[in-house]
Parts: sequence; C-alpha cells; structure tokens
Amino acid sequence: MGDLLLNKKVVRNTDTKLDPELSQHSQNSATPEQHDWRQQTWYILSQNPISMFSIVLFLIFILVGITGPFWVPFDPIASDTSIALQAPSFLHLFGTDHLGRDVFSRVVVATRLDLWIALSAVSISALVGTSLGCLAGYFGGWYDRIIGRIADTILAFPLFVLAMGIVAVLGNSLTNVIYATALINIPFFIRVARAEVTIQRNHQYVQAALLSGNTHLRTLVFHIFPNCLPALMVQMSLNMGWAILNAAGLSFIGLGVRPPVAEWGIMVAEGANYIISGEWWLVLFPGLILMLAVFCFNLLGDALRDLVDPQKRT
Amino acid sequence: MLAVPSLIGVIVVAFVLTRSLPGDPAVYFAGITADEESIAQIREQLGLDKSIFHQFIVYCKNLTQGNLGVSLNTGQSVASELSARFPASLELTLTGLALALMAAIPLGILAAVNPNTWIDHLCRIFVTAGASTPIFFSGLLLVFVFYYLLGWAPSPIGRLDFFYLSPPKVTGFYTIDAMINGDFETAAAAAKQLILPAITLAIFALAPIARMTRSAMLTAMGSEYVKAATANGIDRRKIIFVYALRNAMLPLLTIMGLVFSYLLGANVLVEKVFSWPGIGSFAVDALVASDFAAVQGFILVMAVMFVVLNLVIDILYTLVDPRVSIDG
Amino acid sequence: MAKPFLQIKNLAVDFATRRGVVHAVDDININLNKGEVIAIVGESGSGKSVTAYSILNLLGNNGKIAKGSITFDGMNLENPSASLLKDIRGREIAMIFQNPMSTLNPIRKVGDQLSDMLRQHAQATNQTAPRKVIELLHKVEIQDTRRVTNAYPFELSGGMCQRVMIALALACNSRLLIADEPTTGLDVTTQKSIMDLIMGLVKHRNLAVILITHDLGMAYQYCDKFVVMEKGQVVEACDDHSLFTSPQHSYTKKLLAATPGISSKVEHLTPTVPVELSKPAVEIEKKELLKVEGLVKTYILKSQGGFKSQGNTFNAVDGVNFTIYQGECVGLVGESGCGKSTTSRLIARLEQPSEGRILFLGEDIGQVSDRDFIRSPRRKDIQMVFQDPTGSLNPRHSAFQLISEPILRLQKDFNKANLKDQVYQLAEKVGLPLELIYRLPHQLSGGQKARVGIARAIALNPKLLILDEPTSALDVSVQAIVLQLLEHLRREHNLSYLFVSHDLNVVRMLSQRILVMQSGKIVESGETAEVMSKPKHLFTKTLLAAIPQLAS
Amino acid sequence: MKHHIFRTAWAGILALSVCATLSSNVIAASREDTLVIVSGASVNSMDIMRVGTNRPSYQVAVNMYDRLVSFGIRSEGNGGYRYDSTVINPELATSWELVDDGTAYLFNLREDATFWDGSRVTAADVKWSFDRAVTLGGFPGVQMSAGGMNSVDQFEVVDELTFKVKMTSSNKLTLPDLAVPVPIVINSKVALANATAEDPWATEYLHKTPAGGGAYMLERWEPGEQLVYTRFDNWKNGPLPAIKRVIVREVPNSSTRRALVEKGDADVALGLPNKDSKELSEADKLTVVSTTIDNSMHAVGLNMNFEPFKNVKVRQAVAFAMPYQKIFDTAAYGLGAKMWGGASTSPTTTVWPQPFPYDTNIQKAKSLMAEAGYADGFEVPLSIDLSFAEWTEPTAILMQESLGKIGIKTTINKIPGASWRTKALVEKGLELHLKNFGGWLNYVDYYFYWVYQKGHLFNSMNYMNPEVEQLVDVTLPMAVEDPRYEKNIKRLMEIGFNDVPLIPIWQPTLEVAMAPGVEGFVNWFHRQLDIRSFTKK
Repeated sequence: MGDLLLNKKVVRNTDTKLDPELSQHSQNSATPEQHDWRQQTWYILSQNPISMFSIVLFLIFILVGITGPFWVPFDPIASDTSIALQAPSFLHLFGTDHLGRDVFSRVVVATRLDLWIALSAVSISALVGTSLGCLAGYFGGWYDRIIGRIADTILAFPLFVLAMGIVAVLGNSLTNVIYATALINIPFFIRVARAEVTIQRNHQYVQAALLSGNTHLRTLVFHIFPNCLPALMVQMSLNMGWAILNAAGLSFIGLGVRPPVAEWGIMVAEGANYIISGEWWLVLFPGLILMLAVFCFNLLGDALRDLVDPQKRT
Repeated sequence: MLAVPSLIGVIVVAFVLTRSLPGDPAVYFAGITADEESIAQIREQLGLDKSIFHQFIVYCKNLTQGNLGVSLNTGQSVASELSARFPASLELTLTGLALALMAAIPLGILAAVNPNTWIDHLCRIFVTAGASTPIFFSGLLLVFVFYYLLGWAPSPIGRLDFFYLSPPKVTGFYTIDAMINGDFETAAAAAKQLILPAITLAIFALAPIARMTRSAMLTAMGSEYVKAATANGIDRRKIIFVYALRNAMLPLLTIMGLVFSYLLGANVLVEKVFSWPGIGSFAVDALVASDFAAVQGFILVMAVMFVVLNLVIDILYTLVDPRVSIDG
Repeated sequence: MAKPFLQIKNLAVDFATRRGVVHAVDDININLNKGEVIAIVGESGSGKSVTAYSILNLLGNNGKIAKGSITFDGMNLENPSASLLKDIRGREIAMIFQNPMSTLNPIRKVGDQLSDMLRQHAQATNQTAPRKVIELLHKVEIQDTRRVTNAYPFELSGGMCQRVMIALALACNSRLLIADEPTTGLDVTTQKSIMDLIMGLVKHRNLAVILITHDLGMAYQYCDKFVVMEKGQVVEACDDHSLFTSPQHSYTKKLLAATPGISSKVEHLTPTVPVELSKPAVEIEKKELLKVEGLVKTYILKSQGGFKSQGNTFNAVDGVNFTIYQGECVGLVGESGCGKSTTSRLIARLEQPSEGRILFLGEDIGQVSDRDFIRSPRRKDIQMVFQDPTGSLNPRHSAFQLISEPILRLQKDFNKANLKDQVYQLAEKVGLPLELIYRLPHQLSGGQKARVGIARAIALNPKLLILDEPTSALDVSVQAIVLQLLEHLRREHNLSYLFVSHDLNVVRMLSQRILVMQSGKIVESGETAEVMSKPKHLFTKTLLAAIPQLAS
Repeated sequence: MKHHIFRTAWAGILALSVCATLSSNVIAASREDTLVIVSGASVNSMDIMRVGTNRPSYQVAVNMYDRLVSFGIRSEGNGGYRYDSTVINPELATSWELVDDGTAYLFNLREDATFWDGSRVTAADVKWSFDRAVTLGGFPGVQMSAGGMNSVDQFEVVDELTFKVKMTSSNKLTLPDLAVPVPIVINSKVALANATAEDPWATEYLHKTPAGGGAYMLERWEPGEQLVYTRFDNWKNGPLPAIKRVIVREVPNSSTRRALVEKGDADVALGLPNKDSKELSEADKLTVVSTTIDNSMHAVGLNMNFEPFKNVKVRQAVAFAMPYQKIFDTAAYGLGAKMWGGASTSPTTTVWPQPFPYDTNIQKAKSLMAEAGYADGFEVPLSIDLSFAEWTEPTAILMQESLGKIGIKTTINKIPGASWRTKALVEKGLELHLKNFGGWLNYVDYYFYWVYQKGHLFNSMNYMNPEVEQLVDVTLPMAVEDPRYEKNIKRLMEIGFNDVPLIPIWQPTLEVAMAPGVEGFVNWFHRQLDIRSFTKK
C-alpha cells in the first residue's frame, strides 16, 4: 500500500484554502523579513498566555535548579530535631519535617535533582528510541518488524511495574532510577520517530536527496532526521513531565533515590504519613511543586507544538 | 497473531527480570529462625537448586498447563490470586475510565467548539493540571478531604466496607455481582467504595482523552466534509455530534486504549493508597518480597490484557470506521 | 433596472491571522441573474474562493466581512442571523467543492448523508427518505443506486463521489449553485462528464451558477459571464466571451497567453517571446540514449478484508518499451494511477524493476540495485525534476545548499573554492536571482522553488532529465515560465527529457514524441503532431476530447 | 448512541447512591457484637507449619488452635495486657508433671475438649500434630528443636487423654516452647481425610482450611483483604471470649488505620507508628496501649569484617557518637525504653535489655577515633531495611550527620525487605547497619545465642568471642534458678557492653489504639494478634 501511495494523484494547488495564510505566503514571500520567525514566535506567544506562562515557569524552574542550592535559607539535609514538624512560618516558609529540616530549602534543592533525573532519562530514551524509530520508519521491512516488536514488548508490560522491577533488580540508586525511567520511555520515542520518518520519507525531497547521491543512511541522518526534530522536541517535553512523575512514583513506593537526598517524590511519600495527623505541609508543598513542574513541561510541550505546527496542537 | 512474539518476549523478559530480583526467596521464606539445612530444604522444594535454564523450561511447561505457580508471599496459587484480584483492578479501572470519558469528552468538545477562547484555555489548564498531579498525591488529598475531613466518602479500605460480605462471584465486579444477586445494598456499598479511587484515576486520565477529543474534533470540524455539511445547511448539533464526533471517535479509540492500559498500570499506586485488593498492590508486594511466580503471573496477565485490549480496540475501530477491516 | 438575483457590492473580507489582519479581498462587485453562469477566474491567492464563501458566510472563526453588501433575492447576507443562514444554506444556495472524496463524511453511508440533507430541509420524512434518495441518485445519472446508497465514500470513485455531492447540492431545489473547482483533482475524462452533468441540470432548472476555477478553458466552455481576479481584486469583468478575444487588462492577457491551448507554442506562453527561444529549434540527430525493454514493476497488494491472501499482486508497470534519443523530449501522458510516475522512478533508479531492461547508452543500469546506484558513475547522468516544488526541497536547506548538494556528493573533482561560482552559475542559468540564494524554501515563491529544483537537477550536466509533472502544482502563469525555461535548457545543453504529465496540452508543447499510457501499458506512441492530430487509440481520442479548449 | 450509555450510567450511579443512604441502619445492628481490627499485615496461610507462612499468620495458630499449655497474662493497667513468661497456664492440658528423672513431661488432656466438628481432642491428635511440626522442616522444626524436640520418637500417646514428651536431657526451654504458637493441636481425623499420598501431612488442605478446636472458627478468609473469625461457643480451654465475631481487615497504610480508628470505623488499630500513637494518646479520646517488646532492641550493627570496626575503640567511638536522644525523640517519639546512658560498664542487674554505658559524647568519640588511628575517619555505607523505613530512615539520617562529626562519612543504602535477609543475615555483608532482633523466649542467653554467637543467623556483625561462645553454650540449658546463671548472664552483658559489636538505641514498643470501651490487647512475645481476650462495652 505504502508504495502505491506514491502514485497518488497530484491535487492542484488552488486557492480554495480558507486560511489566507497560505495565499498570503506566496505573495509576500518574495520579500521575507529578517525577523520573520521572531515576530511569529512573539505573536503566537502573545496570542496564547498559557504558553507564555509555561515558558516563564520553565525558565524559573531552570533558574531555581541551577542557583537554588546557593541561596536556600537552610541546609536541606541538616536536621534539628528541636524544631521538628513546625507549621509554615515566616522563618520556615513551607514548615519543617520530622527531622526538623526546612521543607522550603529541600523543595528548592530538589529541583535540580528532579530536573536532572527527567532530563537525563528523557535524553537517553530519546537517543535510543529515536535511532531505532528512524531505522524502522525509513528502512521498514525487518527493521520495522523487529523494532516494532521491541516497542510492543516493552509496552505490553505494565510500564510502572517494569520500572519498579528494574530498580528492584539493579538496586535503588539514582542511576538506576534514570535507566528505568529511560527504558519505559523508549517505545514512545520509537513510535513518534517512526511515524515522523514515515511521513517525511514520502516527501519528494527524500528522493531528491537520493538522486543527489546521498546514501540511504546519509539521507536518513542529514535530511530526514532534522525535519523530525520538532515533533521529537514536543515529545521530549511531554515525556519530561512523565519522567518526573515516574521517578516520584518510584520514590513513593520506596524504590527511589537514597535519603537524605531531597527529592519531591520522597518528600511526598514521607509526608503522606503525616497528613492524617495534621502536618499537611509535608505533603502539600513538595506535591504542589512536583505538580507544577510536570504541569510546566506539559504546557511547554503544547507551546512548542504550537510554534512548530499550529494545526497539530491538542 | 501479531501479538505472539510480544507475548513470548514478555514471558522471557519477565522470567529473567524476576530471577534477577535480589534476595533469596528460600532464605526469605524459610522463616525467621531457619538454619542452613532448612534453607537448603526449601530451596530444593522451590526448585531453585536447578539451573536457570532448567527453571525456565519447568516454568514454560507449567505455563502451558495453566499452572502459574504459587505465590510465596500470599501462599495462594497465583492463578487463583489473579482471578480474585484482577476483577477488582478491572472494575476500578473501567469505572475510572468511564468517569474520565464522561467528563473529558464534553470538555474536549467544548474546547474544540470554542478554540482559543478562555473556555478552551480553562479546559486545557484544568485537564493538564489533572495529568500533572502524581496519582498518589491526588489520592491522598482526596482521602484526606473527603473521608477524613468531610466524612462524605467511606473509609478507604478496599472494595467493601466492614460488615458487608462480598457477593457470590459471577463477573468478579462487586457492584454487578451484588445486583445480579439482588443485593442492592451491597452493590451500593461497593459503588461507594469505588468512587474515590475511580476519581483519582479519572483525574489523571482526563487530559489525554479531553485533549485528543479536542484535537480530533478540531480536525473534524475543520474538515472538508464538515465545511460541506455546513454549506448544505445541516444542523450544527448534528454536525458536531454525528459528523464531527463520530469521526473524532477514531483517534479517540486509540488514545482510550493507551489510557486504559496506562490506568491499569497506575493502579499500583492507587491501590496502595486505597487498600484496594487488586493486582497492582499484589504486584508491588510480590516485587518487594522477590516473589517470582506472583510477579511473573502479574506481568503475564497484564501482557495478555494488553493484547486483548488491542484486539478490542481493533474491533471497535472496524465498527466505527468502515474503511478499516480486520487484518491478520 | 431590476435588482440582480445576486448582488455583491464593494465586498471586503478580512482575516485575523498570526501575522495580523489580512485583507483577503477588497472592493468586489459581482452581479448575477437567474439562469446565468458566471466564472470567477484567478490563480491561487486571488481571493476567488473567499468571495464565493462569503456568500454563505463560510469564513471560519477568523474571517469576517469588513465592508460591502451581499444581497440574494432581496435578503441581506453580509451579516446573516443564525436562522437566516439555516434557511439559506443548502436550501436556497447550494455548494459543490473540490476533492469530492474528502467532502463527504468518510464514515457515513452515502444514503444516510443524502437523507440527512433531505430531512434537514424538510424535503422528506423518515419514511419517504429512502425513495427520495434513490430519485436523487437517478437524477445525477447513477444507475447502481442500491450499491451507492449503502456505500461509504471510500468505496466509490472520485467521479462517483462528485455525483453524490451534486445530488446533495440539488436535493433542495436551491436557486443558486456555487461550484468551487468542482473537477480539480479528477482526471480529464471524468472532469468532462461531471461538468456536462452539472451544466445539464443547471440549464434544466434555470439555476444561477458561480463557477470558481483556475482553468480558463473550462470557464470559456461552460460560462456566460466572467470575472477575473488577482490579489483580492477584480481586475476584469465581462458579460460575454469577448474576454477571450479582446482582453482589456494586462493580467487577463497574461493569463490567456499562459493557458496552453490546442495549438499554442511554448515560446508564445508569455506575452513577449523570450530571447532564448526566438531562434528556431535545432534538428535532433537520432542517437540512442535510453532504451527501455519489457519493463515491469509488480507490487504485492496487502490483503483487504481477508485474513491472508497469497499472490495478490498488481503490475503498476506492465511491459513497457520505448526509446529516448539524445537531445529529445519524450512526453509520457496518462491519467492518475496509469503507472507513469512509477515508470519515471524506475528509470531514475529510485526503485527496482521487477522485470525488463533499462539500457542507458547501451549499459543495462537495471542490473545495479537502487541502493548501489548511488555510487554508480551513471548516477549524475540521470536526474529528476519533481512535481511538488515545495515537497521536493528540504525545508531546512537554503537554496544554495540545495543546489550544491549533488555537487558535493557526486562531482568527482569538486573543488571547494569553485563551489560558490558553480552554484551561482547554475542559479543564473535557471534565472534564480542571486539575492535569493541563501533563502529557505518557504521564503521562495512557487516559481522560484521550481527553478531551484531545476538548477539542482542540471547541476551535474545530466544526460537525461526526468520531469515528473514539473508544473502541475504551479499556477498557469508560473507554469508558462517554467516550461519556457525547460525548453531553453534543452535546446542550449542538448538535454534529453522524459516529460511525464497528465496534461496533453502541456506535454505537446515540449515533446517531439509522445507516449500514451493506460493501466501500466503504453497504448499509443508517435510523433507529437501525429498523435495529436490523428489519434489511433480510443483512449487517446477520449483524452483529447475531454480537454477543455479555449477556442473551439 | 454514546449519550444514551452515559445517561444510563449516570442514572445507575445515582440510584446506587440513593440505595446507599437508605441502608446505613442495617450496618449498625451488626456492629454491636463484632470487633473490627485493622492491621497493616497480611495473613498468608491458615497453617503455621507450612513453608512460607508469614508471621502475621501466626494469629491463626493463636486464635483457632490450642496448645497444651499457655503463658500467663497480666494486666498492665492501661487497657492492655502482657504475657507472663514466668507463668505457664493449662490450655488443652489440665495438668502436667515431670517424669523419668526430669527427662519427660506427662500431660493430661482436658476431658471435655472438642474440635469444632464436635469430635473429642485426643492424645493421638496431639502426637500427629507434634509429629507434623518436627517432620515438615523449616521454621516449625527449628522452633521445636529450640525446645529440645527434634524427632517423632519423643512424642508418645500414653492413652487417649495422656500424652508424653520425652527430652534428651533436662531442658528449661521445653515447657515454654510448648506454649509458643507452633505446637498447636490439629484435628488429625479431618486432616488425614484430606491428606494425599504426596501430601501426607495435608499441607494443601490445612493451608486454606483450619481444622482445630480453638476459641475462634474461621468465617471467611479473603487473602490480602480480611480474615473474619466467629466464636466457637463450645470452647472449653479457657474463659469463653466476649466478642462473637472479629473482623481483621488489612489496611496497609498506617495513616489510614489511624484515621479509621479515630473516626470510629474500626475498634482496634494495630501497628500504629509511634508518632500517631503518641498523638492519639495525648488527644485522650482513644485507649492507646504502648508496651515494650520483650527481649528486643533497635540497634546498630558493626561488622567485624570491616577493617576499622575490628578495632574496639572505633566501635566504642561510634557508640559515643550516636545522637541517642535525638533519635529517640524523632524516630521513636519518646516511646520505648532508652538503651543508652547506663551508669556502669558492668551490669548491676539481670534485667534484659538494659541501657548500655554510652551516651552522646562527640569529644570522647573523637579521641577514641584518634587512639584507634582513625583521626581522619573513614567512609562506610550505612544500610537500612526499607521495610522498617519508619524508624530506620530517620535514625540513619541522624546518625549520618552525627558520625560525620567524627570523620565517619556514610552513605545511606536502602535495601528492600526481600534482599535484607540475604544481605544482612545470610551473607552478613553489611558493614554498618540498623537492625532489630527480638527473642521469643525471654532470656538473655537466648538473645546472645542468636545475636552474639558465631555463625548464627542474627549475628550480622560476624562477632566472634570465644568467651561468649563458651558462656552461651553452658548457660542456655541452665535453669534460671541455677546460681551460676546470674553470674554468666551478667558476664555476657558485660562483654556486650564493652565490645559493642551491637550498639542498642532503644527497646521498641507495640503500639495499639482502641476505641473507647474496647479492652484486652495482649502484648505477646510473638507480637501477633490474640483476639480471645478482647472485650467491648
């Protein structure tokens, strides 16, 4: 079927599109402005306050992640049992935990760790998943079948349990949490990359590249792959949020990073025991910040998609 | 048929994974005061003294006879554990999914009909916030507010409150079984227990469904056939619900499948919070106790479920979309 | 003077877009009486569709009528209430769109869609609807009503779908029909039957019709009144066919010249004959360049409906033989799906033939697998110009990168210092202004993109250039220039072309010989003049007859 | 189409909620004579002798089966009770005597005792049950042999109501060992009727179906969810329990358990975290029973295979660097008995466990480190068992901080419960770890036997001291009355004090919260639930 589709009828480019952007394009494009994309980006963002919000939020998170440890008011791991479980106050904005540690400082310092987990896990899975997905999408045949089966097999596992299993097997360390999170994200990148490449492969610039003497691999890497990047960026952003949730879930079960390291998921898990007894701040603040971070990445994914392809946004 | 290699893959990976779990089950189950001898005795009983390969052969042989082994942790045969617990998870997941659909599809349509307005933004923020909330966090908050503070919800102690007896098993869904049995009181009690955990799941599932509804509806609403139907003066309601929504169902079905299998996985955390006796909490306990047979059984059931789910989605697809036919 | 049936007065439509407000059309005036057929003609971006759509207020969320009035039979439509729209749409004013396949709801049975329409406008009740549907289908000359009623759109051909669309449009005895490029995307033979059907029904019912088209030939053949639009403005309006004989506006003239007719010549497609083509063409000496023998390409069809199907194959190309001589242009014509594109890809060595030989200067290049051909010294000798100038340019590469790509990959003695000169020369050769050379494809116009594609193809002085529908995505005025460029390049560099197209009129102008293809086979071949004037095969005859001509 | 489905579903849910509100009075009626207990633990078998039966399941042996004898119970005055290891009470046996020069016990069985099916309890049942315990292997065998019972030959049916246990030599542990949950009396007729050739001891049957004559019978057991007991009204082996029906529901989450009992949904909540227990008792609405667990300590283990810990000065330095009070306040919430700050380096009393002579003294710890040649400290992982994260984690974090002050850099290594046993107890490879051991039999020598003797399971420190080896071997079978006994155990304790391979922190407690009017929780050495003594007003 796929090959026959190449034979499909050429629909004449007529002006029936209701969206006058296209028509305007052909008129104005002879005199494109230098700041074209900047204007466009600005316009899209100003049209969509939520995207703007998410980008600002993202920058704040990054900033906090980088600088947080230098300006937090208290040592995030120094305990002082004389002030354990104090409610939020001016001194301790988010209160203190059962060891008298400042929750605010811990939440701030945890930012770097959580972002690092998410970033490294997603980078690994993006690298592996995209490579596999590109091969499957471009060469099809046995590549597609085998890689497709790999993705299916991973997906046939209950993913969270798979991650738990991996951490349980390898031991619960930061690295293993990252590996586990990376592994369960791989099939999503395989799918996106494969789908993207399959679409791009049918574009004629691919044939043009082959005619210009590019080998198949070179065509895939230097011609098709760059055009798949936008879609992959969107996926990466969405998966970042997911990776944070996953790492937090592992911590909640008790398979996360090691104490006394501050991490949002552990803090929620530890705090969970204190809700009923009234120490709500232990759960609430890390939980909210965790939620906000994931929220930010999800919206950021939207914002990126909006910039890349306004039609596709969901 | 296409699922067979995946299933085999799952079986092999699950086997290797569980065998590499740390801890020696023989030691664990020999009991607190066991000595070398009794540990060795138990190791032999469990067949752990054989080579890994041999163990795998035995495992496969048992599998073909429907014998999933015995969970060391709960002492029950894995098959009976799973058959008792799986309906619990399924009932919860399906209820969660149904709640999510009931809320998300109208939201998605609302957003799609008013794209880029404050309604759209609000829907998006609402559902995204839901998807961004860690499932254990929302579960804990719901319990705290609705059970502990307000007392509206029943205690989070599983499928039935104390004093109710589980209805005779027909489907394994307590609400349905109780109604079959004519015991509406128990059915009501079971439904009450379901509400909070199902909402917890639903909150998480809102986003993918609502967003897919929105985008599929936008695509459909922007399509040529909707334009043509509008030009032909077809009623707007009919255009939205018959023309656009039915077409939007197609991508929605795919996402529903994904959401469903994700929710089944997410049960692990919800069941922990709500003491729900499903397969998720079973799996976690088994994993922590290095209880191979139970972990393997769980993974196998989930994989089979995944395959069945895909099949169901395919069938639904063919029902909704005449262009798709069942391919081998 | 009585008010016209439909009057559009000083109409202006604005769209809010990402780049700010766009004035799509401005100051449009159109008058139409009952029984009249008016053509709105223009190239892409001229605003002809927007004009038509504003009548039914189908401007989407971001469009609005900024100025002017639309009066239809005494009703004001420029700012209609919801209830008025409900009464008008489909009942008073009906519409036919291009792409019939996507204009019908893909997952609703044709019969149901027809009865939706009937019931919506109270033309039928639940009981009478099935009977009425069949009546309607009969009216659009569909015999096989039972099958069609129960069919989904994808089960019908494009022509059949368009008939269903016509049935939908005519279901309510509406009084104005807007036909928006109703035959674009259909094969010429189907095109003719559809247009004949529409016009027959229209004349019969004395409807007023607005035909939106880019095809002057079609406008000439079917319409009484004409409006020519360019860039959102009406440049010329004419109430009779004098438009074609004595056009007033320069744009109309340009358009008329650029539209290929039965006798037009490539050098006359522009109002002034370009210098390069002023000299007569040189004679071609018969030196064989490419010889194709028994070429077959078989595809394995995926099963449909069944669980397993063996040996379900399909020959896209089925035993094709032909020869191309050096310096000659050979036209390959056929309708969609006839195998002409596959043939071109086989010869370009982008695909592996199933059977047969491709002799290039006597060497069977079909033996080399498509993967290895990249390293073959013949690779640079066979190049291709693609049909979609946008899709065939990598959106992330600048024109310079695009043109230099084959040089970097294939030129043996390539010298980095010379690269810039080489690319600049090529750009000059194809008439691409050098100031555009570092732009990305989306910053170029359609014609400029086509030039980049051609420059890339000729970068290594290929011996054979395959032109795969090189102008089908372009407006006629641009097409004219590109065709002239191609002709000029062939004469100057003694290139050989295999010109693949569905449009006989276009192929005819460039080709010395023509091959007509149908269902994977070549059914007729010969000298261009010979084939055009004395077609032998029935298919060729139908093809020729179906082309709308400017002057009959 | 879709909408109809939704509408129906909504209607259904509405209808159900209406039903739900109508039905609440029915529940109230059945609450009167039912006791609801929420527990974090999961019962996994009805048979204590089966391989893999977990500790929470011992409650089945306690409540549904009888033993020949039982320990005494005394009130602690706070609504709770504690077992009394010094008193052995009759249960199924009405009387017993030492015969054959003190090498055998002769038991007379109760005449009117019956199993649930009405059949009489005979000496044959006892023999079959005891034979089963020593034959099946695994835990029951080990426990029986702790009381000197290893072989079926040691059990003899004298007549229908007389049963004899023969010992190889006189042993003070034999009679107490018959009072632990393992040597239960099973209805051998029912069991044999369900035995097969491969399974002569009916393990499959008894695993799911108890066959006994204990105070309570099984009403239903939903593994992983709940266990429901009903009273056996014909029980003769003790005072008939007050509560007719007991529901033991599994609620893994401790804060949910607290909430349930706080809101009155449950009558008894077991295994509360110390913090909740403390708060609830301060709130004074519920009865909170907090009793120390006998012969048990939360402690730090120092592995002798780790080079620095071979030096006793380093061990003592660690003992002096422990932030005891902080840990006790934070991890134990002040509940339990302090195990530090002992006055003298040699024990003055025989009370066990008792405070060790260490206190937080960083200065002293530093100088000890310097003396040992570790002035610059060293690095060592600090391993904790994840299943007991509630106390191990805060303790570890506080320790980490404090040890840092004397140059010992630690990284905290969380080990899942499943691997803990292998890594800590079998491989004995954890350098520095937090551990707990509780001896069922309340004797110092018993504790030293398990924890300080070379090669024994709970000696995760690889501690080896010839004097300890010799002393334990001698003292273990020795009667408590023996004058050498006190001297020996004092010496053992002294060695423990000075050598500190194990640094005790505190003696933990069992925390139980009960609704007002509910009484009768018994703190058993086995820490499992005995429902027979509960009363409810």
